[in-house]
Amino acid sequence: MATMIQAIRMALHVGESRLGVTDIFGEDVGAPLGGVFTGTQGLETTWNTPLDERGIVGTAIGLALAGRKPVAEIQFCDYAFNTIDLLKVAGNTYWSTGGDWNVPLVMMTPVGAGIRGSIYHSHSFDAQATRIPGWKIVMPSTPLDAYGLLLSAIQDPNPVMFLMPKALLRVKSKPGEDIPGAPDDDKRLAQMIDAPLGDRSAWKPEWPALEEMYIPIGKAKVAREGTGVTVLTYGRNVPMALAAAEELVAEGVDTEVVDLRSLHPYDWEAITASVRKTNRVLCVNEDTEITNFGEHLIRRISEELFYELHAPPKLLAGAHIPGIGLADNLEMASVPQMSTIKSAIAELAQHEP
Amino acid sequence: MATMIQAIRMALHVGESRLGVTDIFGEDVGAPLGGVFTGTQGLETTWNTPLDERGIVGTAIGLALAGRKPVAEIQFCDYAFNTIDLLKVAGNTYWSTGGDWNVPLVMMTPVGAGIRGSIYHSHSFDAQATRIPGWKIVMPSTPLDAYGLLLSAIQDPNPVMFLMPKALLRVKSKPGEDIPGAPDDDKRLAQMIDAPLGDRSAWKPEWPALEEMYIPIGKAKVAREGTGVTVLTYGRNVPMALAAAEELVAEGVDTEVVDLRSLHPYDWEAITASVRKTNRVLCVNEDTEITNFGEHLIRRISEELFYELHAPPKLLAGAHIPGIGLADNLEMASVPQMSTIKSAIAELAQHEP
Amino acid sequence: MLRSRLLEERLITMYKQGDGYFWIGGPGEEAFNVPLGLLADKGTGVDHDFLHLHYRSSGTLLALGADPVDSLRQMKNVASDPYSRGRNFAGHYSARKWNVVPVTSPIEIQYSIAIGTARAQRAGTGAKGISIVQGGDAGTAEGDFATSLVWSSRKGAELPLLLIVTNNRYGISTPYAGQHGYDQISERGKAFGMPTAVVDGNDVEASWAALTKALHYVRTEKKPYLLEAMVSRLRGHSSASGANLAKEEVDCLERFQKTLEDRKILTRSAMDQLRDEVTTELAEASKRIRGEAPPTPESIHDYVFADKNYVGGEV
Amino acid sequence: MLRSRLLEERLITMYKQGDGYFWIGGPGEEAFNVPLGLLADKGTGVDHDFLHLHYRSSGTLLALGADPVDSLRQMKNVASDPYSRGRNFAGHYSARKWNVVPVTSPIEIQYSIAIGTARAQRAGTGAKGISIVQGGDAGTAEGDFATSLVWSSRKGAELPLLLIVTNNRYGISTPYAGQHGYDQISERGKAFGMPTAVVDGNDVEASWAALTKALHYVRTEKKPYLLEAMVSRLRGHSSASGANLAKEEVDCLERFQKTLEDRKILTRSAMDQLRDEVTTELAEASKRIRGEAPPTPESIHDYVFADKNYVGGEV
Ligand SMILES: Cc1ncc(C[n+]2csc(CCOP(=O)(O)OP(=O)(O)O)c2C)c(N)n1
Ligand SMILES: Cc1ncc(C[n+]2csc(CCOP(=O)(O)OP(=O)(O)O)c2C)c(N)n1
Ligand SMILES: [Mg+2]
Ligand SMILES: [Mg+2]
Repeated sequence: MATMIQAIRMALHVGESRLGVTDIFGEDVGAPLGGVFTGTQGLETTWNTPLDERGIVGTAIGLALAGRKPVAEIQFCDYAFNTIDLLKVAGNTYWSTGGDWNVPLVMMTPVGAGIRGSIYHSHSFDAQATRIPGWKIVMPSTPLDAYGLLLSAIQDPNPVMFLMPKALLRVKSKPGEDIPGAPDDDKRLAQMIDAPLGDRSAWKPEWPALEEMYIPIGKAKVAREGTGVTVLTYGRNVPMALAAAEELVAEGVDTEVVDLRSLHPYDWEAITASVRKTNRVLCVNEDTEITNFGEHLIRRISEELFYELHAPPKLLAGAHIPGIGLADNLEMASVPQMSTIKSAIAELAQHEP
Repeated sequence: MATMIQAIRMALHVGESRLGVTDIFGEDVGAPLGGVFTGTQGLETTWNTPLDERGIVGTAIGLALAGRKPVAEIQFCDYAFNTIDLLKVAGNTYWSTGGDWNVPLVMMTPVGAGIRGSIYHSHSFDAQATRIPGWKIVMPSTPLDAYGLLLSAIQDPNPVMFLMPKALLRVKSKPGEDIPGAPDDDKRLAQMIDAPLGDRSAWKPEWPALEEMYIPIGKAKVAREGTGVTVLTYGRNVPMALAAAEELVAEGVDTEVVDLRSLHPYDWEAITASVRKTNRVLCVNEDTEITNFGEHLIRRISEELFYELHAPPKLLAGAHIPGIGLADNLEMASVPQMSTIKSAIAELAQHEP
Repeated sequence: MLRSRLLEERLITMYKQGDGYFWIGGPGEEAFNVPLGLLADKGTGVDHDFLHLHYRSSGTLLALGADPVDSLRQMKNVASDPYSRGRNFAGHYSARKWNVVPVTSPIEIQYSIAIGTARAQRAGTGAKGISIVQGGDAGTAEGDFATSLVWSSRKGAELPLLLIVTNNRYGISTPYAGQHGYDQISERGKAFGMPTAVVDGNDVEASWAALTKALHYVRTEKKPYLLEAMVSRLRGHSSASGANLAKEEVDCLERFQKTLEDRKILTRSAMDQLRDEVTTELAEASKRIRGEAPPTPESIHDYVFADKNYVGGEV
Repeated sequence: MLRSRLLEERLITMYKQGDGYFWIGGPGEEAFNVPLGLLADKGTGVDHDFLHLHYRSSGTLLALGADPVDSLRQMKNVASDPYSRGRNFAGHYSARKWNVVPVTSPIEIQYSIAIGTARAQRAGTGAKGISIVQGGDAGTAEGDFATSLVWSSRKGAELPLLLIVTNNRYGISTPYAGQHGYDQISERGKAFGMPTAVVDGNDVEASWAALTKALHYVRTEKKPYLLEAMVSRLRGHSSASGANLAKEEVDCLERFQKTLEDRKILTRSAMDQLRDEVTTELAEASKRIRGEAPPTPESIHDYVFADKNYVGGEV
């Protein structure tokens, strides 16, 4: 039962020891810290960059062009907004050169609210990311998906953005969803791969004999089957939607939760199948609600599946305000919560056409 | 009959001579060039900045905080993507400080395709801009609207983005839509305010006795009334939609064209009224079609006006590809054209529920 | 200095007791930041100094006259927090009445914004104030630091800007060594023709003198000056790194107290008494504000758009 | 040099005759750019030099061995344009076979990208090549130039990077004077402890010597070097500013031809004959390619995602 951050670290270990990853870098990614969320502790190819996100993205592009396999971290996605032009270049180089240069890099960055991170540690990045053509974008909601998606990202010949839902990084995997090859005992796993507190200059991790496991980019997962209402979501909101669905069983509502996992390319087939079955759809994510990726999904559903809909499609997203405030009340009122997801599902279920 | 770029220049003149504008600046904005599109020729408070968009936006914020009234230009919106973090700060300062500091600045930037500008002179900015809370965003489709919106932008105590549809900058106003106080004779106007070719060091413009005219931010204009299909659009696509509507009269289709003019805040009342009347809606813009502002409009319409819709709502936008190619075929296939708008309207009109 | 130190200690205690979610601040920078607050010309508008500060600037704010209880309010994120109404982290000050431009979380952007206020005060405008910008050492790797150097030093268009770098030799966990190509960051100013200096920011008298000199230059010449202050990071980066005492670092307050004692300006017991008084005062205040109301959920929609131009003088 | 000049002249003519929408290029930079192409170690991968060029680099490309007809194809935006398949403006080269990284329109970002290829070649990697990055004078105001200086000069982690600034004293319409705080941009390298030099880029022999020296340093020391070349902008900024001859600028080609004549290496008539030949050749080529197919509308969707890792060596 690994946490998501341990799963990420293990995927990076597999990446650097077997899949050709040459450089894992970013602010505080190397020793002594190994990442502000411990995601890069104990790895071999990590290094600390200057405090300069433009340099980080530029370096990632350059390393990729030079035939290396970089994994770059932006410490918080909140600090990636000065690099959008460079992210666009990573996404357009293959196209602009008519196939001359592909840009195989992975960028990982923590996203979302849920840790009382205030204005600059609560941003989402899904809407911004999906606006940058040429990138593949993935976002796991479980440790196992994180592991399998990150391995796929590393093997992809294109730029892939790996969005890490901050609030889930320390959540443990469910029984039956173990990382293949890792011990199930979490104490044992922690002893093997978590850096000790205090001086760690002599510490070395003991990596388990991990097996490769790939989750294809572009494939959603039906996290819960149901026939009443479809919830299309990803990342932090998946466990919330699942919890809401369980609570709604008592009210006779049978919810299907589709965990997109890949935001681009996304699994239109899975979406279509679910909407055709339930005829009611709710999109949930934390990003601000004007020009939001969920609005793309709803627009496409409205255009292509209009006559399947037995209720107006609905978006539940972050409030369209300039930031997420620190105080409990502010954070909770700014992004979807289990309770608001639950009522949105219930309302859709009850809607009479 | 002024062109849009002349109307902008005249508005800036009114701004600096009567409304307190203190600094009009950007790359090549000052003498000798007066802007790559001539928008700032002959003005008094212009100056040329270093080639550094981050410095331009930072300076604009600082000047605003110091009580001055800056109008900053980013030469092409294609080159604003390294400043998104700063634009976010301009938009969140009033909110983050709980009302302590407002940030009254205007940013203007040319947007869109239509001039064979290839990958980096064809970008749209509407989707990106509407994702930055705390900004007001306007985009004119006629010289008169440009004049009236820019004066309102200058007077607003908030950051306002003035998006200039590149392909329309040299289009003349229609009869009856003259800039108040400017001569109707365009030769005369050009003599008065357009810089001569060649050496212009001794040249001074002769400004007409302009009258102030304000177009309120947040108010759309019904550019053409109709009962069959609603087209929601702005900027370059407005004249295209109007032309398509005229051609469709012969086919018995009566199109209503709503020119949003303000993208944020937008005129929900006008949108609602039109959708309730026609029951069919097409959104048109040039930005890439995933996580597009038109998708926001369609999402909201689908959520709130679902039972008003007699046909699936439709978006016609830019292809979701990494750039707009130079060759005619490429540019035309990448963004809506009059012909594609026309067929989209016709299809909606013919749709049988 | 003492008050500022005790304020930070109280904030850390609040964090540790669960009365706040995150602490970041300036213990170890008081010997430099307090003089800065005392020497700045405080007021509103271009005739006074604009301050674009770092998130370690409590010392400067208290020296300007801020009420330490307001800092506790921001820590506790109550609605009465005057800096952000419960929205922002501790140490993120904003005070228009004293030209304290909002402290921003994104590192270094204050250097790009400061050129704007400085431009409003440049030679020929008649403005009497100058602009002062401050940030950490690691942050100078961001392009915004270079932006500030380039824009402030243009020949014939120089800006009255004091650029300060408080060098604590760390960016979170990453040491200074290995991240820079020069010994001192101030060297970067030389290419731009601006005067530069390095000062021991743990020495309050040296800091006072260096600031006086730098401020005088910027005020009279209306040109930029780059001052690097070597400071301590006494409690690590932030609460995220534990906020425990870094014993290997020089403590400027201890040093100053020893000087005061040696020179017989204050006795150790007088200083201890003051410490006890302020500690009690702050402890009581932190209890008191526990009763203050949190912001309401609906308040998230407040202050999105201004309907008056306050910075432009409307009231 | 002559061929490169005539190529640019043909491109301008094509633009003026409506056989292209936009011209930008390097007439006036040949005396520097041609030697650069000849001295670079060309090939694929880290054992050869990576070239991160400016949009005025035709001279370098031709010196590497590029076919001038391909430049005409890009101008005419036909499907056979090997650099961008009719997608990008003239002068926006890309040639993986010679490590010519795509020329980008956004100014200066090549300096942030170049630190990545240079990192792949740093001391200890065993890579034999170095990275070379080039851009204009005005563009050095962007933070990316500083990024390049900071990242390439970190003590103990230096990068084998030759930073070139081609200074033509203009950014579009804005003169150099008034935008900078130093006399020469190369001064900015000094703070970072890297060797710097200024060379008369209109002098082909001086350019050759300066490049040889700089390249030798970077190759052997595996450390950065900043070289500023003073060049002419013979045809203005681009077609947007008319692309007419700027008579006040020194013409490096004329100067070189005079030297060749003075030293009796080539006669004026031999040179004139060569000029006529190449001119005719290019004029014919430009007519010929009029018949080449434009890209199809559907081709906009090609090359969005790669299915192989070409840069990683897959074929
Ligand atoms: C643009 C940006 N990137 C990253 C961060 C995360 N971060 C917060 S503080 C910090 C280190 C800053 O170091 P320095 O500039 O030396 O200031 P110090 O904290 O040492 O005073 C980092 C990387 C940030 N706040 N902003
Ligand atoms: C980031 C960015 N901003 C603005 C532009 C528009 N632009 C194109 S060339 C140019 C001037 C460049 O001047 P310089 O760096 O001196 O190069 P030169 O053209 O003189 O060789 C500008 C402003 C751009 N291409 N990219
Ligand atoms: Mg530091
Ligand atoms: Mg130049």
